Amino acid sequence: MVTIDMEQPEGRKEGLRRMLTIRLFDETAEKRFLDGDIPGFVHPYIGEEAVAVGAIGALEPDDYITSTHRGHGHCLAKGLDPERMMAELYGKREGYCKGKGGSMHIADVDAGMLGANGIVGAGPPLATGAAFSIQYDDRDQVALAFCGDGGIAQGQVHEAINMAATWDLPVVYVVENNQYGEGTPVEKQHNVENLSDTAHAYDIPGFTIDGMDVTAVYEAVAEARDRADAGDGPTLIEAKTYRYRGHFVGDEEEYRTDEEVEGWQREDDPIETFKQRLVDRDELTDEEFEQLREEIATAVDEAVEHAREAPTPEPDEAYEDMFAQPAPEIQHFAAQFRADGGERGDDR
Amino acid sequence: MVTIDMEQPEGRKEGLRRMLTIRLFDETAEKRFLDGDIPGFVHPYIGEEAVAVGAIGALEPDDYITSTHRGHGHCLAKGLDPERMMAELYGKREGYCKGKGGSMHIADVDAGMLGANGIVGAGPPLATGAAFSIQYDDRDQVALAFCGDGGIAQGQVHEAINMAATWDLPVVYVVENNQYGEGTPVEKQHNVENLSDTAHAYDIPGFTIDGMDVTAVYEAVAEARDRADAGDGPTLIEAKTYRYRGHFVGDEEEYRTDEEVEGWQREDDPIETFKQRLVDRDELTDEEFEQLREEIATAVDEAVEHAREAPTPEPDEAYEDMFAQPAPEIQHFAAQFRADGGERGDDR
Amino acid sequence: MTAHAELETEATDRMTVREAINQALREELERDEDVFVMGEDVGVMGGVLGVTDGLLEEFGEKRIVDSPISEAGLAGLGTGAAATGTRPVIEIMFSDFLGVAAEQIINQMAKMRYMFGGKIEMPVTVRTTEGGGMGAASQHSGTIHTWIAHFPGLKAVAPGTPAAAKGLLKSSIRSNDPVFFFENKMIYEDSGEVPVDEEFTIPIGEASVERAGDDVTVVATQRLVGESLDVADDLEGDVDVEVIDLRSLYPLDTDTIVSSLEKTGRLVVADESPLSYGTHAEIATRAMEEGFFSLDAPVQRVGTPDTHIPFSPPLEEEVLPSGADVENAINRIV
Amino acid sequence: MTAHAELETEATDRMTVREAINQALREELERDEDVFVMGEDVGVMGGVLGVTDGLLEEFGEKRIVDSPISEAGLAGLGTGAAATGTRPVIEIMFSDFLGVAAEQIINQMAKMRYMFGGKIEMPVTVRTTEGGGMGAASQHSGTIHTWIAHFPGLKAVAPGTPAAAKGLLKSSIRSNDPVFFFENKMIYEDSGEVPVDEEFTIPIGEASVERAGDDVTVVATQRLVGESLDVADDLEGDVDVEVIDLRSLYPLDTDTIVSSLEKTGRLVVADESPLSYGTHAEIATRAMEEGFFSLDAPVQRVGTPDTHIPFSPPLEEEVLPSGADVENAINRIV
Ligand SMILES: Cc1ncc(C[n+]2csc(CCOP(=O)(O)OP(=O)(O)O)c2C)c(N)n1
Ligand SMILES: Cc1ncc(C[n+]2csc(CCOP(=O)(O)OP(=O)(O)O)c2C)c(N)n1
Ligand SMILES: [Mg+2]
Ligand SMILES: [Mg+2]
Repeated sequence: MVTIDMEQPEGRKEGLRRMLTIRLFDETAEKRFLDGDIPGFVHPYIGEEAVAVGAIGALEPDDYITSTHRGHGHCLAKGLDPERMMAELYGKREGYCKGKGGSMHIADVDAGMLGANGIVGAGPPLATGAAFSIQYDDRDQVALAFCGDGGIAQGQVHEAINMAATWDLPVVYVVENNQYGEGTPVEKQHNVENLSDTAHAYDIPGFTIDGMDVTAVYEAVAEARDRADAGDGPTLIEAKTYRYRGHFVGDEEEYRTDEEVEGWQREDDPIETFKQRLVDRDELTDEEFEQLREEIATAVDEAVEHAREAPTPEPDEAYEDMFAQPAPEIQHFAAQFRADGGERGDDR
Repeated sequence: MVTIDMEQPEGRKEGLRRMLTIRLFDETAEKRFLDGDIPGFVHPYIGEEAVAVGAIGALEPDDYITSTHRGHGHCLAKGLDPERMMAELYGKREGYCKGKGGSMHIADVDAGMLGANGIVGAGPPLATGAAFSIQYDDRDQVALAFCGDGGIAQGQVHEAINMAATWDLPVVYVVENNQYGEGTPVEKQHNVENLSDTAHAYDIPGFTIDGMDVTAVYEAVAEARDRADAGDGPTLIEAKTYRYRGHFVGDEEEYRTDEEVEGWQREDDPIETFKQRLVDRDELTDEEFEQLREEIATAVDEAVEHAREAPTPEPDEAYEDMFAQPAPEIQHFAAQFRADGGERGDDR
Repeated sequence: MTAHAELETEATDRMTVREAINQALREELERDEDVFVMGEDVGVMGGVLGVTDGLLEEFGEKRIVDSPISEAGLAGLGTGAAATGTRPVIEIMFSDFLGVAAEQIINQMAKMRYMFGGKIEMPVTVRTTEGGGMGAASQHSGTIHTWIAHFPGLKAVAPGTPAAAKGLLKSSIRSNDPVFFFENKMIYEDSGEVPVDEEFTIPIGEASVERAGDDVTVVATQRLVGESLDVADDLEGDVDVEVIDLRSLYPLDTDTIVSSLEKTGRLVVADESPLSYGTHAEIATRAMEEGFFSLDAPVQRVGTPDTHIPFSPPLEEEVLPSGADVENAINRIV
Repeated sequence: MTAHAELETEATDRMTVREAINQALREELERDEDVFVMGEDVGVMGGVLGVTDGLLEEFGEKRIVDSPISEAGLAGLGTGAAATGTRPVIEIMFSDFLGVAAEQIINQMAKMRYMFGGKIEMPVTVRTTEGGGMGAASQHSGTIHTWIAHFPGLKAVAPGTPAAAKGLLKSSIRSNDPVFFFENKMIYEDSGEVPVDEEFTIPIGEASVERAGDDVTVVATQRLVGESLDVADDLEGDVDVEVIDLRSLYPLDTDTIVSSLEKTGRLVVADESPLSYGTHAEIATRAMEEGFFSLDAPVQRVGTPDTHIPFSPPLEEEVLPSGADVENAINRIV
């Protein structure tokens, strides 16, 4: 049973709903970051929604994924709760990581979401490990790793693909080629036209697909999942897409023109295109779409409201969760700080 | 001016001479290791002579190379002095590294030999750095990195190739596929038939050639060098070859059969084949070949004799060469040990 | 060695460190189906230094996995596998190669539990061999355990005896935290008595007083445990030396060290790491923090003098810390 | 700050740490054609935290090189380039990413000179930013300089003021050894007086007494230098605090620390590294070794309590060492 059955009208609507959720969630996160509400870094997924939703839609719900620093889209596509995600962005205890992780580390292992990841290129080896566990236990799952166009320059990605190819591990690698790694265009990071050519180095199937088309992504990943599940090993899929926003909120984007950005938005917007497709097929009306948008907008606003009100973690919680049992060192330091009067912070 | 002009009879004879030097040097090193004369590890290059000699022969003398743990062949092909090499294997001060390096770290930067290397996969990034310097200074050189079939599984090799491909750096990567990484056959480390397929991932020329044929290696590298020198970027060459000996001297080789080893030796021996080619062309007689062998054998024996007699380093030299100028810490420790009576060693 | 009330038998067998490690692996593989061993040449070759010999024959290719030469991949695969229900024992052939794997170790394996708010287990063990003495030169002789002991979220053990090796490796494998198990390559042939009971384990974080003495405490690790015991024997009658096998680097058993110091008033720390910012400094500092008024003399450090390990035997012997250095250090303060 | 007889002018300009680093790069790029700057987004973006801003415009693509995201490749390329006649300045964006590059750093960059018997130069500088305080969470907030300070063959500096940043970066680039230049990301906006003379450099291995005092010595690094100076001001009248900016981690200026200790008898070490096996322990141990009889109280350590840096502001604030902790530490021993 796939996560989102895009062969059915209801599934397609659900796909659209998740794409829209990602868009509105990140538009809101962006605003709240600019307000100074959300600390740290926020890397919006806006523009790339078709990749996360198409890819994760084609997985079974208990399949594993690993994500990247730009992970909100993957989380929401995997079905994570916007409320607990927003709470995490706000650094609140109710967040998925009790506020310890923040935007770049949201994880929900029970949902098969093995974490957003602040280290470019780190996800594919982890997903390969998950695939190893699956194969070891002969479980009926697969693992899927997202990786950026910048990320595939990392050697550890290649090590992972080679291992998976050699051992026919049940894993799918999805390269989100959004044309840039921070401010550096893909042509300045790679010599190949299509990053799916990487597959040749490991004699595994490789495909370059239109990452603005959720159906195309869904179909490619569905096939790859079947291959993985059948014991035929990994597949590498490059989804060409585009990030509408800067690398992170606050990026001045001096490395590209407004025309370039607007061109992609006008011609290829994944939500607009898919919505139109559903409307053309009479599966959706414009009114329904607007209603959907409002529902989601309300839910996201409520998530923000909730996150704002939610309690912050107590300072003492900082000493927890380092190990399965507390290490004596950490207990010692915590006790010392308490003895000093509990004053660790500073008014700098 | 290439290092060994294999287009000319004299050059071909020189090629044969170097191959034979490698063989006899390593046969001798092996014996002296088994005698307990040579400490540490020795990784013989026996059987793979055509790769080092063909590849380095096609370079200009001041081109750079990086090598591997199995570096004697590369050193001798690059023209390093067997006497100073043997002294290094014996840990003597006259060795190329004053005895600090040993078999796995022989280097002669002035000769363009940037070091054997105990870390599998470390050479290609270093050669890529040398190629960067060359391009930066617009010098008339190239860099060449040797890497094993095992080594190409290392991510840093891929990072290096990607950088070189993206920037058209003047570098040649030669993968010595000797069928094994330690005891693990290449099929258990890779999914591809030909490791030159790696080139597709970077859109650079890739070739798989017969690494038992010195002429084939020479020609492929000569072409690749031209490309690099012309500003057309890197090439990846896989030379299929075979190591006749165990991974290191002392390896019990339980992972392969005697028949397999003897098959390669009988059918493909690079020295025997090349010698026969020269004899058939009337460029060499069997007597001349025997004479050559004796000359080299004598030279190698003299190198051993010399290495045996050469003075060992003084213990104090261990504190030298860490930095351009001595660090106060190290001077402090040296002084303390002297104050303690200079006794660091133990009779364990 | 720690007595475990629940052991069925107190019997011991004499074996080497290599055999003790091999036996620990074998027992844990037998005990728990989730345990697998993966590394370069751990299978067909039985490990480049013979430590995993025979495991492939006994447990098969599924559980004893020869991998490509990809240490970052190994660490990442081990981390991802540990997070998803298996219990990997990863071998990094020489500790110098931990550099290749360092990213996955420090940013994933060490941090995942904390970053995820505790909602994951990380039952991975990393075995690796370290130290000089074989003429293996600078890239195969380093002692790098201070890096791991320093890095938050990782546990590190470094046994000095066969019993410690077995008991700690079993605890490492059973732990739900990432534990690094550092084997010194020069003690693989050292032998000693090792409990045979399959439930014999040694808690991570406990040091062991291997020899009691009143005049000076030597806290030693790995090879230097045995060498310090020899020095203690030699000095018997002149100086009464207490020798502690530190066994665990993190968590560190401050209590055992400080109790000993309170008795002897003098401390020597002997560990093969490079001296500056090395393991020694932490032990010295804790001794000072917790035993300031007991210290009759400055703590003495015995280690590698901030050089790499050179190839040539007389040079290697010069830089490697040894029993002679421990003796000199004792003589400086008694 | 060190006076240099040869400076043509003693004039200074007020600038931030970020500007001081940028100026040092600019001057050294101007001075020496062999110097190039390479890293991820150092060019078009001017560095993710703006430190290399404007360099691409001034020096062009040949000398300011945006690279693929390949830290191992960067370290390897830098090492190979330094060995063959250029003088690379490599940026590793965040110090946590040093793990990706660790192999080339420890086995090649650090060891090549020694393994080759001294027959090579290794003029490479690695710049990286570290520390918490930005809500950047565990993978972008680590302080990892102890690793580098511990590893033989590497030099490490970590300035606390704009002048130190400029003078040390210039020395790092001119050095023929690998030098790691650690920038704390929270002090980029701190400003101070910086000598304008282009020959102004600060020798690697010299600490600086930033404020004289008689009662207690605080040896601080990076952000904690400024915070300790503030504490010293606050305590003025009650406790007379001497504050030293350590500046160089390796080599370490033991003399300056011990001289101060001989005067004050009390020592606090404040550094953002995790405490166990951290930078603090080495300084404490050297103080004990060389100033044993001067120490009137145990050395106090101020650092991160062996946790990672959590995301949520109240948690991050809890674990990050601050002026308040320095003050507490002082109060414990005076
Ligand atoms: C190992 C590592 N190097 C560098 C960075 C800094 N960094 C964060 S995101 C990024 C760009 C990633 O580009 P890409 O993989 O294409 O992903 P995108 O941001 O486009 O989604 C960089 C360089 C990092 N987080 N980790
Ligand atoms: C990073 C690293 N990992 C592992 C090793 C141990 N090791 C030394 S040689 C070798 C096999 C290398 O195989 P290959 O690259 O094919 O070279 P060959 O020995 O066949 O010449 C291994 C695993 C090492 N030296 N460095
Ligand atoms: Mg991208
Ligand atoms: Mg091989």
